Amino acid sequence: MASIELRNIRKSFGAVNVIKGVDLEVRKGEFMVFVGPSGCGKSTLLRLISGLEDITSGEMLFDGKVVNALTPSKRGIAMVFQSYALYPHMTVYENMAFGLKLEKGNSKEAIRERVEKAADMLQIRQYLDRLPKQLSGGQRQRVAIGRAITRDPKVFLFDEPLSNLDAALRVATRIEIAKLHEGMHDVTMIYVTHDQVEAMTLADRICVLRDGLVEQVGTPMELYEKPDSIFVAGFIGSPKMNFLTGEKAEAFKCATLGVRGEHMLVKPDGIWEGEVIHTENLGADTYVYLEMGQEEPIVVRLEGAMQHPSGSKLRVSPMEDRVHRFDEAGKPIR
Amino acid sequence: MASIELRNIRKSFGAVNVIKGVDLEVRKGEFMVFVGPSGCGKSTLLRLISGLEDITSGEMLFDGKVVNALTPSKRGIAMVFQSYALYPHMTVYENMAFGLKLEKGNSKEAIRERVEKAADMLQIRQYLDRLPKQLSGGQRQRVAIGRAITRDPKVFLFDEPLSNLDAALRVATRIEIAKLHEGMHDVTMIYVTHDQVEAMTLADRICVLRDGLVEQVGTPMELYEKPDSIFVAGFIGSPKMNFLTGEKAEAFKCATLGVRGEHMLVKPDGIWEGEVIHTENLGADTYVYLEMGQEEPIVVRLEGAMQHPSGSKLRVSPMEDRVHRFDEAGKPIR
Amino acid sequence: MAPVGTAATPKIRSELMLQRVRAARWFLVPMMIALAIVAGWPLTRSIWFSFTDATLNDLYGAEWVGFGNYLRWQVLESGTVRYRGVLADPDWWNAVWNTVRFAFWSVLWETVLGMIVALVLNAEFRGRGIVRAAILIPWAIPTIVSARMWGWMLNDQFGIINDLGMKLGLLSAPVAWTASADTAMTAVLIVDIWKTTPFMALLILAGLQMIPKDIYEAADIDGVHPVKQFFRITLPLVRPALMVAIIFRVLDALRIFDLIYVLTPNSRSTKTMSVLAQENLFQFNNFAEGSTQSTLLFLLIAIFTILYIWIGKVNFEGGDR
Amino acid sequence: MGATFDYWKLTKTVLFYALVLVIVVVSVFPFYYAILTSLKSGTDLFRVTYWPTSISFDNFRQVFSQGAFPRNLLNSVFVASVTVILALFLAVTASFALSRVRFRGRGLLLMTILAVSMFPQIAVLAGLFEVIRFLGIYNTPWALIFAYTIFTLPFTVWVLTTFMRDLPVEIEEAAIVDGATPWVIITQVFMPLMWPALVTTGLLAFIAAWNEFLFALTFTVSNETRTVPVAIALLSGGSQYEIPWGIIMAASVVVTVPLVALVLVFQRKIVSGLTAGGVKG
Amino acid sequence: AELSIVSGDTGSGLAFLRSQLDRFEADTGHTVTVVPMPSSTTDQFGQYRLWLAAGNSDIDVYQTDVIWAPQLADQFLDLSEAAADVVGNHFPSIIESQTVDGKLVALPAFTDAPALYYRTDLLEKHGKSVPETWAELETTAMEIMEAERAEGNSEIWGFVFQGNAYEGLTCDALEWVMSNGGGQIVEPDGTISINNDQAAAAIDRAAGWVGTIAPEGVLAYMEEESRGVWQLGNAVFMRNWPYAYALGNGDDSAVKGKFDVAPLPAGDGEGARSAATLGGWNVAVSKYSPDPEAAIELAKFLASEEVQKERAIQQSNLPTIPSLYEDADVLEASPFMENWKAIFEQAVPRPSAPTKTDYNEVSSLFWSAVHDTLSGNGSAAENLEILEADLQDLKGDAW
Ligand SMILES: Nc1ncnc2c1ncn2[C@@H]1O[C@H](COP(=O)(O)OP(=O)(O)OP(=O)(O)O)[C@@H](O)[C@H]1O
Ligand SMILES: Nc1ncnc2c1ncn2[C@@H]1O[C@H](COP(=O)(O)OP(=O)(O)OP(=O)(O)O)[C@@H](O)[C@H]1O
Ligand SMILES: [Mg+2]
Ligand SMILES: [Mg+2]
Repeated sequence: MASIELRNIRKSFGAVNVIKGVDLEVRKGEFMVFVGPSGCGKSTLLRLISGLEDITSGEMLFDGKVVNALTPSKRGIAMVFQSYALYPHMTVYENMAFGLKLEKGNSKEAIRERVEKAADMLQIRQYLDRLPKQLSGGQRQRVAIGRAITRDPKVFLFDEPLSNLDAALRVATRIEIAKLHEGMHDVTMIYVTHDQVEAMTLADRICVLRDGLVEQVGTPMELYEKPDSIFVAGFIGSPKMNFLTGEKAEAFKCATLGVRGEHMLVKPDGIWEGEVIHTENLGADTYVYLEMGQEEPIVVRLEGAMQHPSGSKLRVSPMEDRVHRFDEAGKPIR
Repeated sequence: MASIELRNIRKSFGAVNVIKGVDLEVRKGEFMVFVGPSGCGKSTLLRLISGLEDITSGEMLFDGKVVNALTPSKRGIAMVFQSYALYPHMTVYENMAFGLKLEKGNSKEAIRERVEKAADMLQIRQYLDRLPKQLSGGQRQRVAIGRAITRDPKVFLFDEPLSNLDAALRVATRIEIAKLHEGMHDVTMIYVTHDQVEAMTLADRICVLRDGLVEQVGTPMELYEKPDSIFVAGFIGSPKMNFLTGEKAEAFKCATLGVRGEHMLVKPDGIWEGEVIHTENLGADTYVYLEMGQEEPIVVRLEGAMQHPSGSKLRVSPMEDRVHRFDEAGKPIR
Repeated sequence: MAPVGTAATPKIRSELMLQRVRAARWFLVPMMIALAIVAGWPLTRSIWFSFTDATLNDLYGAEWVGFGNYLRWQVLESGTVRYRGVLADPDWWNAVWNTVRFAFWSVLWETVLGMIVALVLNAEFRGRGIVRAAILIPWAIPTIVSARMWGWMLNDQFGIINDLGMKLGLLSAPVAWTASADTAMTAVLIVDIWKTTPFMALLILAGLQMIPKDIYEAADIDGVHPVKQFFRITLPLVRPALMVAIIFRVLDALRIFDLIYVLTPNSRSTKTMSVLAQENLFQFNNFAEGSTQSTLLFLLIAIFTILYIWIGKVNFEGGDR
Repeated sequence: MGATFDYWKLTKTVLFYALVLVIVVVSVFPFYYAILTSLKSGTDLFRVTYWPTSISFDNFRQVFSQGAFPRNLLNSVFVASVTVILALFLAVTASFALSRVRFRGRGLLLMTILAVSMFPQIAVLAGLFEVIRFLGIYNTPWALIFAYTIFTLPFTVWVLTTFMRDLPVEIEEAAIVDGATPWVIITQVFMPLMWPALVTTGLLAFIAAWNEFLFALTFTVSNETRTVPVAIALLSGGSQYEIPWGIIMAASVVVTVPLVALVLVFQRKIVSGLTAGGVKG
Repeated sequence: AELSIVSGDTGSGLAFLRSQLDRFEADTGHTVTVVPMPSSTTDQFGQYRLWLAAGNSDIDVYQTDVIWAPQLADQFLDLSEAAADVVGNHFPSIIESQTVDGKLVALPAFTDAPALYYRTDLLEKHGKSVPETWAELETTAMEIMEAERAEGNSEIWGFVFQGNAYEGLTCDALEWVMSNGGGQIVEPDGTISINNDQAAAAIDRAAGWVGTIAPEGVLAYMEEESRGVWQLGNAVFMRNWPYAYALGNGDDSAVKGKFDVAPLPAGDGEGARSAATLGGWNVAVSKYSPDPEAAIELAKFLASEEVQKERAIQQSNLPTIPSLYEDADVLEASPFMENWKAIFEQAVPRPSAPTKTDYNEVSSLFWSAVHDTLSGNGSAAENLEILEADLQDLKGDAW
């Protein structure tokens, strides 16, 4: 129901400038994911959008109206806090039902139904009567999510909502959130995550933040395939993109050459040779770290569980059409 | 310096049995990772090992000596808490130096040196004078890690220490922890994580917990390749292993057939046909979800960014040598 | 008094637990010793005196009289039974009623006003420090002074309260606040509430300050109206602090002495149990009776406290690991 | 910044400050009146005025010339400070035991401590008098310090116990893992987090000790050991029935000012959010 | 020896005491410390009782109110022998009031008796004479008050006295009763005499004053409140102690030079006469004094004629030695003492001697009964009847 526009938003805590002028438009019904290094200002930006934190300068618009001064409750948002912020004196049920009870016109049964539905979805049905302090970390996090989704807001703000969940649950919850979003076309979602998979799969668009500024906004594929800067290239994708400089880059007529681990082919006639210094075996894939005279070792992703003993040499080539070339300033050459 | 042995350890909170008889040996200098669904008791087990929580019954041995009654400080452990548990009134520096100051015989300079070294490693040097409340979630988590590693314990206990870090930092910190472990052959590490990559790459052995019991202990590859149960098979690996029942399983002479997404091949002459219901594009890989008349859709991992429009049909085959066959009881048939 | 270290659960206690229990014992012992010396002997003695015929002229020659000071009876020749003793004394029951009435109203008002003041002080505004100091002034003025000061201010002829009331049109004629039986209690209540609201406010304020801030943020997001936030979040979370503040206020109010002693020492409508007891102990030659009254007051307060803790579900547990 | 001028917000601000004003006026007015009175003398005392008409510091001069008022002030400072320090020391440690260590009979113990506060003060006077004479501290400041624990200790123990119960367990556990003993936990971890409670109970207990009259009167018999409230009661007019209002008010003003200063200094510690950022949950 | 004396005396009184003690020290070689006490007599009394009960040996000599000595008789030394030589010099009634069961428990230091203060200017203005009976006072007060109010002096009242429920009311009411021929509550032989018609009539009359010639608030007045009203010029008559005399003539007093004193009015029944309650202070020696000889010496010194004379001159305290009222030095310094001689001749002691340790309770019962009547809770007759029964209970077989 709400489109959100940020115009040159700044935020400082005392002398510390945290958000340094962000312009951003989140479209109505869009699923926007914020990513960026720890401490870059994601949570702060989310809190500014929620209205919990005062904006130092700039304008925040919801549906075209300035909301700088609007209280959080008037903005029609639901939020999952990075620190959970559960009500310590309420049971899980009460925590989740609290917002609903206060809205007028919700019958007791309707509330119970909604809470239980959310609890089922998050697999915390059996903990409804417990207090937060009697829960495990992941359970607390689920309560925090549950509290947000039982309500019916125009905007959802999620701050790393799945960070403490196990892989299976994380996938399940991720899918539930995606469904939630699909089911409610009007609802705008803003989602902070460090998980590449979450970002790539959930986002309509991803906003990469760096040090209080927007680095690039785009669909996941755009960011993956056409990063606007070395920073974005390095940040999106796991394992991190390999960057090569010096001779090897010059051969491709650029200052820095970026090649993702998955775009490296091990070939006997590979153009680069490296020494295996470390192998990581993930079951489905193996990451091989090659020493190639670069600042950091070069990662090559191989399918399946491979054994390349440390110290052995390997020749690799980048897929020519998947390399990323960057100039001195870190901007892509296309 | 310490081998840790758990003998039929149980723990209950009031009437709630949380740990239901765990036998486990962690070898001296080993890197043991605990994984398991949220709420299965990982943190509790860690706390039992740390001595913070009293053991309800069973025996805990460090280096062959019963330590049931020993205080945490006498066990020589350092711990990173899932909820950080920073001292709110102390600066980052003080938080990290507190334990050192309490130990006798540490000179001021020595403390500063150690703290600064850890801070550099965790990239929090510039926050040393801040209070925890002035930090971002990820920064807090790093302080918590820093606090543990500045000390010089025999046993490290990490409870999801990287969950709030961004991918790059996570890899970096993971590598630091691995280095730490390599550098100190005597130090035993127990590490709780939900991250498959962390578990697979860091662990000497992984212990899969389920509902207060040990489900399987083994090296990452053992678990990946020879899971002892459907549960472990489903839990290790991302995306989750596909399980097929009914006819399709019977064809392989088992009650349940497990095939990982990466072990499915799309072939025109694939033995199974499914309808694409969803595609997830992660850049390096694409997950295609196929409807095949099973309880859950079947995931197939394809390399690179592929487009398979929803609704189109796809034929796939499992790699015959990579299938997992389970009997009615969920035990593997080998 | 209560065994500390000996309380062990059947299972073996870890050294951590033992260390804590040992520490607990060392921490409790000095306090218990201090309390036992300072309070043990005087209390036992007072209670003992209540069972004797002690007078202040002859404390050490007191003889045991059993429950006589509480209640004794005498069968007259006519056959009617005459009850004597504190429990049969209408003055005592009048004092009980005065005390209870006083305690109820004063604590009620102090709680409400204290809460309001605490909420105001909890807000961030310029000059908050000065206001906090100002608030505490009523509590800081010695009771003997403030009671007399108020006596002066409430005077019908040259009291400023009457003057103000008349000037503002609230009173039509000067009221002799402390003199008239109808207003004496009100006067005492006004002074007490004025004097002790800061106590309440400060304790509640401390409670408010300990509440984590982030759950208010969650409540803001949940769209909880500030009033609802107060009742559903603030109140439950300051409850422990509030409960303790109320307990101590009620205890003090039930033992109220100096204020009434100075303001309306001999008015029947304000005479409280403590005042009555003081009279008997030191002014009249009824030391035993005064001790009896003190003991009864103690019992009454104890019963009240137990009820309060039970009904208010004051929690002794929690917080421990 | 704000595009529209928010009238509601303004009204709220105005109302809020009006409330603050009311609270301050009600609290301070009698004190103001006391100051007013302290500047008057003679028959003027019986006249109602709202502003100082004539200012004379005679009464203040008198306060310091009669008896040993400065000495009494020092006594009060000493007695109240030591009482509070002692009470806080005993209470902080005891409340750690009572709030954080599980042992049987804890509830009973708390009740016993409370029971001490249930006895009317006048009733313990005689017994306390005997104890104090027995200990040989009669007519010394220690008699008062000792006697005051009877009301400061239960209060501080209960309040601090309540507050300590609410501190996050995780932080204590972190300290345990760091090798902190209970003593270190109390002094270096808990106390800084309990400033609001400590300062509040400290202030309240300080003022209670500062203002105590009955014990002070009974347990001291010389001007050199007496405290301020007794000294005020000793201030007298020219003859038996005459109450020296002006001087009493002047003395009250004199003894209240240090307390106000004390509050001003310490109230800074009554800040919120001390535990913020420590744990999540 | 090292002696210590407690005194609840006021500022200048203490200074005076000190100066006398200095003399005493010089004369005898003893040293004396003064322990000042708050001026509230109830506080003092409670304190002294506690100290004495606990056998406190820190205090040797006590300054006591007239009504205390009998109550504390057990713990004071008998001074009759030691003071046999000087006893005859004092007013016999005062010596009597300090004698319990033949034991002289305290020596009188000075005495006190109230008077009727009246406004000479107003009486003159309205052509009235000083009232000699309560009835006259009533009408005079009423007339002047109404006339003055009509002239716009809306604050004026006819008569102020001490109506609060406290010892002062016992004094006031004893005067009403006694002056009306109603006895002295408990007679010297111990009989309870209060329940009689004359006493009831006297108290009823006083009840009639409240709200008419006296403000309602008088029910809460003690000495200072009455003096406040008086000194602002807002009362025609006042019953008060001598201390108000000097203060009323202070520079800032509205009634300076406009008032005088007279004996309190008499009643109108049989045996009616002016009566003034006997106040005053005495010195007693603690039984627990480590050095009783020296302590007695001090007590005698403080009660001696020369100290009393100095006291009368410097402190305007009324001596207990009749001859001093004729002393020229005294009269020169405090000419008003002339007036008080007449008043003092009418003085009646409160029944502290016969009721002994129960005096305070007797007094409390009495003032409560009177206060009830004044506040309109029952008539005097009803209240006195109950009072009699209560006193009888208290008395038991004997006081
Ligand atoms: N104080 C308590 N009282 C009752 N149950 C508790 C208490 N503490 C924990 N539990 C329960 O014990 C179980 C195990 O908790 P634990 O914290 O060990 O889980 P975990 O494996 O660490 O989970 P997560 O991955 O979510 O952190 C959970 O189901 C939790 O609800
Ligand atoms: N109260 C404060 N005072 C000063 N600096 C602050 C304060 N709160 C946050 N910061 C700083 O602002 C920056 C942004 O914080 P924020 O919480 O938005 O980061 P984030 O992007 O959410 O990081 P993370 O991924 O670690 O949660 C951080 O560097 C943090 O240290
Ligand atoms: Mg964050
Ligand atoms: Mg956990």
